[in-house]
Amino acid sequence: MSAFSEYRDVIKEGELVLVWISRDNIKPIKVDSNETFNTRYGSFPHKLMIGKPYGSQIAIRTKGSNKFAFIHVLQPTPELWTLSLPHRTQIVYTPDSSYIMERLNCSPRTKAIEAGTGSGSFSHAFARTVGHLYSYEFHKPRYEEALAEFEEHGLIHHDKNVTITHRDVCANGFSIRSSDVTSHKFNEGEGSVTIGANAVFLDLPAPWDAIPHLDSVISKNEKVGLCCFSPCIEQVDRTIEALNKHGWDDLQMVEIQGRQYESRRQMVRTMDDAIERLRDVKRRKNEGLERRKRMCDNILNDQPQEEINDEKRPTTEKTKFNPFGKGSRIKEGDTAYKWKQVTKIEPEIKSHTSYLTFAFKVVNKTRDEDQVKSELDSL
Amino acid sequence: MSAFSEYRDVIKEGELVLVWISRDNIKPIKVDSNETFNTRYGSFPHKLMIGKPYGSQIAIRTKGSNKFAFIHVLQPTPELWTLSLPHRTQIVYTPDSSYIMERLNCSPRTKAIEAGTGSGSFSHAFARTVGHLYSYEFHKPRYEEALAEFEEHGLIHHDKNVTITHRDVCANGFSIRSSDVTSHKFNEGEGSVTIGANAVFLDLPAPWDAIPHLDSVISKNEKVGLCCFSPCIEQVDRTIEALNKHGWDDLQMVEIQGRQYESRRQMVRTMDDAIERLRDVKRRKNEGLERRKRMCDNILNDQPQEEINDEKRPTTEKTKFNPFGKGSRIKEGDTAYKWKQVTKIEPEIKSHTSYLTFAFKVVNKTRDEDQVKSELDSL
Amino acid sequence: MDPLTQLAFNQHVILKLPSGNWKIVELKPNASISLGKFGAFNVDDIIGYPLGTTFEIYYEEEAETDNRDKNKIPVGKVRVMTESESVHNVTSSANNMNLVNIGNQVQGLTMEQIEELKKQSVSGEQIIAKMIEAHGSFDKKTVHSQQKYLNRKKQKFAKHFTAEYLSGSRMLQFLLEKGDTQRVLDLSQETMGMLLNLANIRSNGTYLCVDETGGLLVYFLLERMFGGDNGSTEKGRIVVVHENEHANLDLLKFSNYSDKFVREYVKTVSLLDFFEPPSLSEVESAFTPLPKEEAYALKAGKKNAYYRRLKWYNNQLEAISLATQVQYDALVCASTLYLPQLVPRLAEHVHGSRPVVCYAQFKEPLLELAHSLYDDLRFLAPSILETRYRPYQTVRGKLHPVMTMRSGGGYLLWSHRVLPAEEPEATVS
Amino acid sequence: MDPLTQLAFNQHVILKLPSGNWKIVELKPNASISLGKFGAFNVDDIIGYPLGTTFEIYYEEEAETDNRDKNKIPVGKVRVMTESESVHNVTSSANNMNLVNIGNQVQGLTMEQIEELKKQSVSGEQIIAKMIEAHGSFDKKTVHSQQKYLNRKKQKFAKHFTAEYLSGSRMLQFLLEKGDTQRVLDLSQETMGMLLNLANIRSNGTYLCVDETGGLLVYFLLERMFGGDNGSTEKGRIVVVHENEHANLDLLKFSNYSDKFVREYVKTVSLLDFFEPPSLSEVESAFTPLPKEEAYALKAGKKNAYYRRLKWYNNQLEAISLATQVQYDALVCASTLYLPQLVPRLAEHVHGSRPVVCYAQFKEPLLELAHSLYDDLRFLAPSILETRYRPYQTVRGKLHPVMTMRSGGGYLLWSHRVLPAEEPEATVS
Repeated sequence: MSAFSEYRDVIKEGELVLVWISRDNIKPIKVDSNETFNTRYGSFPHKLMIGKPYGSQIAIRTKGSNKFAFIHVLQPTPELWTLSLPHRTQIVYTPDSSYIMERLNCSPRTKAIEAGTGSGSFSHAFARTVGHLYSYEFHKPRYEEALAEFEEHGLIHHDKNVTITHRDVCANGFSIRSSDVTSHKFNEGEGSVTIGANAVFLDLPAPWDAIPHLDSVISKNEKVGLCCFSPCIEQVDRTIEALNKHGWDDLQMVEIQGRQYESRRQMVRTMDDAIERLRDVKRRKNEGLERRKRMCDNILNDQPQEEINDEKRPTTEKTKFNPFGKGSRIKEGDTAYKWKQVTKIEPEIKSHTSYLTFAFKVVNKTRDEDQVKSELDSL
Repeated sequence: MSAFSEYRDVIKEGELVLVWISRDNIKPIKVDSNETFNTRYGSFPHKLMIGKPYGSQIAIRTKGSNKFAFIHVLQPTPELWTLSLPHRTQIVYTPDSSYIMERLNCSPRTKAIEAGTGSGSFSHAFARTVGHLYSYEFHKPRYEEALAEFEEHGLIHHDKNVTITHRDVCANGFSIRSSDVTSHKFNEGEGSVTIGANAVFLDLPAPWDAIPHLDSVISKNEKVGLCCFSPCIEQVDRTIEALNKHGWDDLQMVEIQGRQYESRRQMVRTMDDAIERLRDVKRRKNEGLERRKRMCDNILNDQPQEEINDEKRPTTEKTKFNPFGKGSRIKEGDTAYKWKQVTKIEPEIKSHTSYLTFAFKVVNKTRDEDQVKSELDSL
Repeated sequence: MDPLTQLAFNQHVILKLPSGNWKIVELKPNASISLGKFGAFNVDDIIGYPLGTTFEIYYEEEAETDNRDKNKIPVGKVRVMTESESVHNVTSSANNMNLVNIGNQVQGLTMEQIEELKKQSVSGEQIIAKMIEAHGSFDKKTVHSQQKYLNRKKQKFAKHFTAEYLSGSRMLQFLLEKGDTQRVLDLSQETMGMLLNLANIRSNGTYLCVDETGGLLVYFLLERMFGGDNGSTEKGRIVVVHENEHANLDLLKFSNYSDKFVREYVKTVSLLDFFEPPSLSEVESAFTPLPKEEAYALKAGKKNAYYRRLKWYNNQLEAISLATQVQYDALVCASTLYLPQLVPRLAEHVHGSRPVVCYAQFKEPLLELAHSLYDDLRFLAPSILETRYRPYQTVRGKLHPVMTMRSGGGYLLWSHRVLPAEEPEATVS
Repeated sequence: MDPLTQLAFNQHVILKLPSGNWKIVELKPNASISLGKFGAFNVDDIIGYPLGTTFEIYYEEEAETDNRDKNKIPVGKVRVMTESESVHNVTSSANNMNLVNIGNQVQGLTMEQIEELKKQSVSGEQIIAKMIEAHGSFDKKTVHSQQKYLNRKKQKFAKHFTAEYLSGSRMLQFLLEKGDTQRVLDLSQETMGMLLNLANIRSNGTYLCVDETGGLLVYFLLERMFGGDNGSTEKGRIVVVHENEHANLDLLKFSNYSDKFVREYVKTVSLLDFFEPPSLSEVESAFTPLPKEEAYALKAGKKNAYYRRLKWYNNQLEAISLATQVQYDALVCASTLYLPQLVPRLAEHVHGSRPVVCYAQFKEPLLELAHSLYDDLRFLAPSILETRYRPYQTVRGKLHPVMTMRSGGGYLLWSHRVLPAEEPEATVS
């Protein structure tokens, strides 16, 4: 069983673990007692991890500055793996992938097709749940990378529920033959793979070219679900056209919007305090004001100028009542103040990922009349 | 000055007021001391309103049941007017109209074109802010309705900043001539209206047919803003095509999503209380259980059956500790319980209104060199 | 018949009606099912077809006229509908400028004519097509109002239904449509899907669960873990902790899992028994099982009493085990109890590195929870998540998001259980 | 020159740069303005053109080579750009299957060649066109990556700018782009627009305002009320209540309203003076104005002092009037003070039937406010509103919402001030 399919208790040599440094910084490593995991906060020998339960915090004192530093060591899951990927690649994120899986009713009974593999992020989520995943990637270097990763992660040889094939499915369809570049190991005499998919996910720039090829690889005797993942609306339009033409039903296009909130605190600043502060300022200015008034009155009352010059420009003493802090930056949650809990949406949102076009198909809308008859007779 | 343009203090005979019965039930009436405003909660003679300041609550005792009933009497605003409209018509709602007005930088300096008038809801918001509004409606009955309404509301004769014209702008453009069916009163010798709009709003099924007609009615020497309001994405596509073709720049399409939240309370139910309740239930069942156990033990210890039958089926006394109420519906906020403030989005949301396509145009990108020279010389 | 792909006897399936509504039915042999104004059909006629098939109900002329009982919906025959016919090639006006009055007179067909057509055993689709033909100003309507008109008519005359697999999502949709929003805590399909993925639900995990949705959450878990397969031999288990005497998992009665399967895979334990389980010695002092042969040898009355006590004894042992010996593979929680108290205590039983996912209808209780977990070193990076779906009118040339829709769907808090380390002592370097 | 439609001397305008960034400048006669890597130009060259005109900066060859001071951006000439040229007719690959490596070698043009082109006084657009021509695999890129590539190059080589009117929205956008999100309480254009409409802002109202955005809210109000017109004779006024000694309206220094105009139309008063104004007798006992002739007759030093006191006296009278005699036509509030205390007390000064609109960055303080207003009969139906804009990539054939964007925009509470009635006594009917 792989790191992705087995619940593991204690970290062992050679295992794939995810090191959580921060929300935006999660790194996969292979545990090796001779290695050290370096961060800018400090160095963590893998030895400290071995034998600890998954989820353990690993703490060190940094060399030199002797500061406390820590990481958490987690067992990989598809969702954590997705978070650990560099954001430059086109990734199917969890709000989309989880919706698609639910909408296609994924379970151990599912045989899924995915094209293309891309970053492999969705492949991991599929692989966790479905009976078998057939993933296709047309870009050779990406195929090789994904193949290596899936092997490394145990999806192909250990769990044996992922097959990845190098293929331009738009041009050449989905059938897998022994002459193909694929992870499938053919048995003697096995000419091609029986796929019979009941869930299909197409993340392709031109899904309409792939749709006609599906009929030969989908399950004939049950309802098959399909989802096309397209960033532009014009792609959706052409996809709908193709789906209508090739007998797919129940078309629906949806968008998924995922949002994440930060839990924050805002200082409670009462108006009474604000007014009290103004009152305090006024009190402290009063002397100055009184002097200024006297100055004016003196002039108006023809007092000699000399006397006036004696009085210096009034200096205003700043207030000492600072109910909201003294302008300096106060740490959020400082217990000297009162706080209100607030949510703040993440500063940059994923305002669009792609449009999801769903469609369904039952190829053989027939029944075996003899079987029905015999079943009725046996009642 | 009209009910929409003047800040009024006290309600007078003959004035247009909005009666607020509930959030979803706001009715316009013309105050008439001989009339009564009837709701299913009670009847309110207009006389009770006259002389009261706007915003007053008008309270009565209902005849018969002698119950306390009330309404609020408000001065109309474009936003309240929009809320009072029956929802069946296609209305430009405040999240859209306010964004469009801000994006087109509306102010008393604005001369705006609106086609079509539709329910007239946006016209009121425009009229409040802009120097002049030219509104066009192609559907004759709707034109007549809107004209009557604008006259009734004082937009045409009192405030004199709205002109409404019956016109299919797609076919016949925006120019207003003395032969037209329009609210504009032509002076002697005035053949057509000088429009010079610097803000344009097109709420038309085929704005691309109207766009070519705009050049002759928009201001030539300043930047002019345009917004097309279209429900379908295909309309946006054709609109962009037309805007590109007719020299409009800075194209941007946006959607506006407006949401409204209800302020609610959720009961705070601690686990300690839930466990205590279970403990109480268990205690009360205990006697029954003890009996049942004894029953079994008796059998196992070969006690005579008769004795067993003597013991009745144990009756379980229900718990008397009900920290969260006794199943009966508790009024939200009941002070006998603790509550947490929560927000709840309105049950049905306007998930889409229309796409807003903005574009801008400066017709004459030139300057008067002589004027510049003389201005420079005068420095 | 394979009940997971075909319409099989004694299964619950869900029917989609022309109105867009859903109805859950059980396919009893030799019985008929009435869909009210959409007609009635015999179960035997649809058995054996693939789940997802659409059937049209039609009536022979005699059958229609021979309705002695006016109130009883006559049972029609069914035929498989191949492709949903729709009216594509109708001219439409870009606007409705010329359509001043839309009244009954433009409908073209009188009610009598429609009845006549019905009697000629014409399908709903055909009646509608005829109505369009006869509709004086149909082409003067905008596409939008044409569509609305057609939909209205379809709902009135069409007699067809689609028999679908009863997935968790369809159960949810069914409940929402019949107004049970509060019962399922305003959950949405997209939030449920996200919960299942964030909690890393697999067929081999043991999950601690609080379910205030009447069993819907448990049904989603079962479906994801076992795909409706009563014969599954996967080793996953769901342990439901409940605040009342008995867990409320009523919705499972619609599921096609056998009682035996549910008993085996879904364990329930009250909050009290979970946090204050009986001690092993208490239980063992109250009862001692006999060797099997001795138990067999007991006399009838005695034997019954013995097995009743044995069941109690085994239940107690199981409760002790669930409460003290299991390290759970996830905590999934949909509860209205005060979360800052509930969640940390339940999560004490969750294995390190495993997810904690809490659903709440409102964001504010999760905010409170997030702040309290944030101060607790046993929880890693609690985040509040929201996911919303936005469906489109998926008609070429008229693509746009639907104009109005149900709001809601709630919020999720996602965190991972972690094991804090002692702060290492400062070393002298 | 009409400063409201044309580029006029001594006005603040805002420049849009090829990077998409904004820059606020003042158009001083005979001065030059530097846009850094995008070049520099003389103000006199753009004066008189309509606001909204796009100019390209170009350099004669000699000018370019004659740069003695390497650090100073040489001042170029400007020409009006007619239409933004863009690369439409380039073949694009539907995908990037065949594009294995994108490195510098495919760029085709060396840096030397590019410099050469620059010296030939070739425009940025032309350089980019040449680069595309020379780019070995440009047509193998997808449309999306072509666009990204072009945008990157444009930002690097294009030298043009658009001089726009400095509206409230552009000021806001400028502040957000330079990272002043917190300063403006995370406001968005759509929320501000909604606030102005919900508060029913007109040119003839007297508005009570709390502005913690450094004057941005006041600027929006001024723009909506007077459209930037210093010569306006409208009778509207804005009264700003502030929590510090002096109101912070710093951003108004970028506005083109004269000091006189702002003094006349924007009044400021501290919370203390608003809620505890000096009494009229206090003020009058402290100072009595002289008849005009007597004041004129005062000697120089005395006269100054007299007018200083007179100013104080008038200020005090005005403060008294603002605090006691005005019934405001709206309360618009963007404050981080505790709202359940602030708002009801300020709203006491709002006329019946007039709106109360509060902006807050977070929803939770408005929830608290809504609950407290809900229990107060002086407020009608407080509702919490949210409005969000969602911009699209507006390119035909590639329409989709932008992929990432700034979040935020805050929330509004909207209510109306009402006047509760006494409960009428039960009558005997």
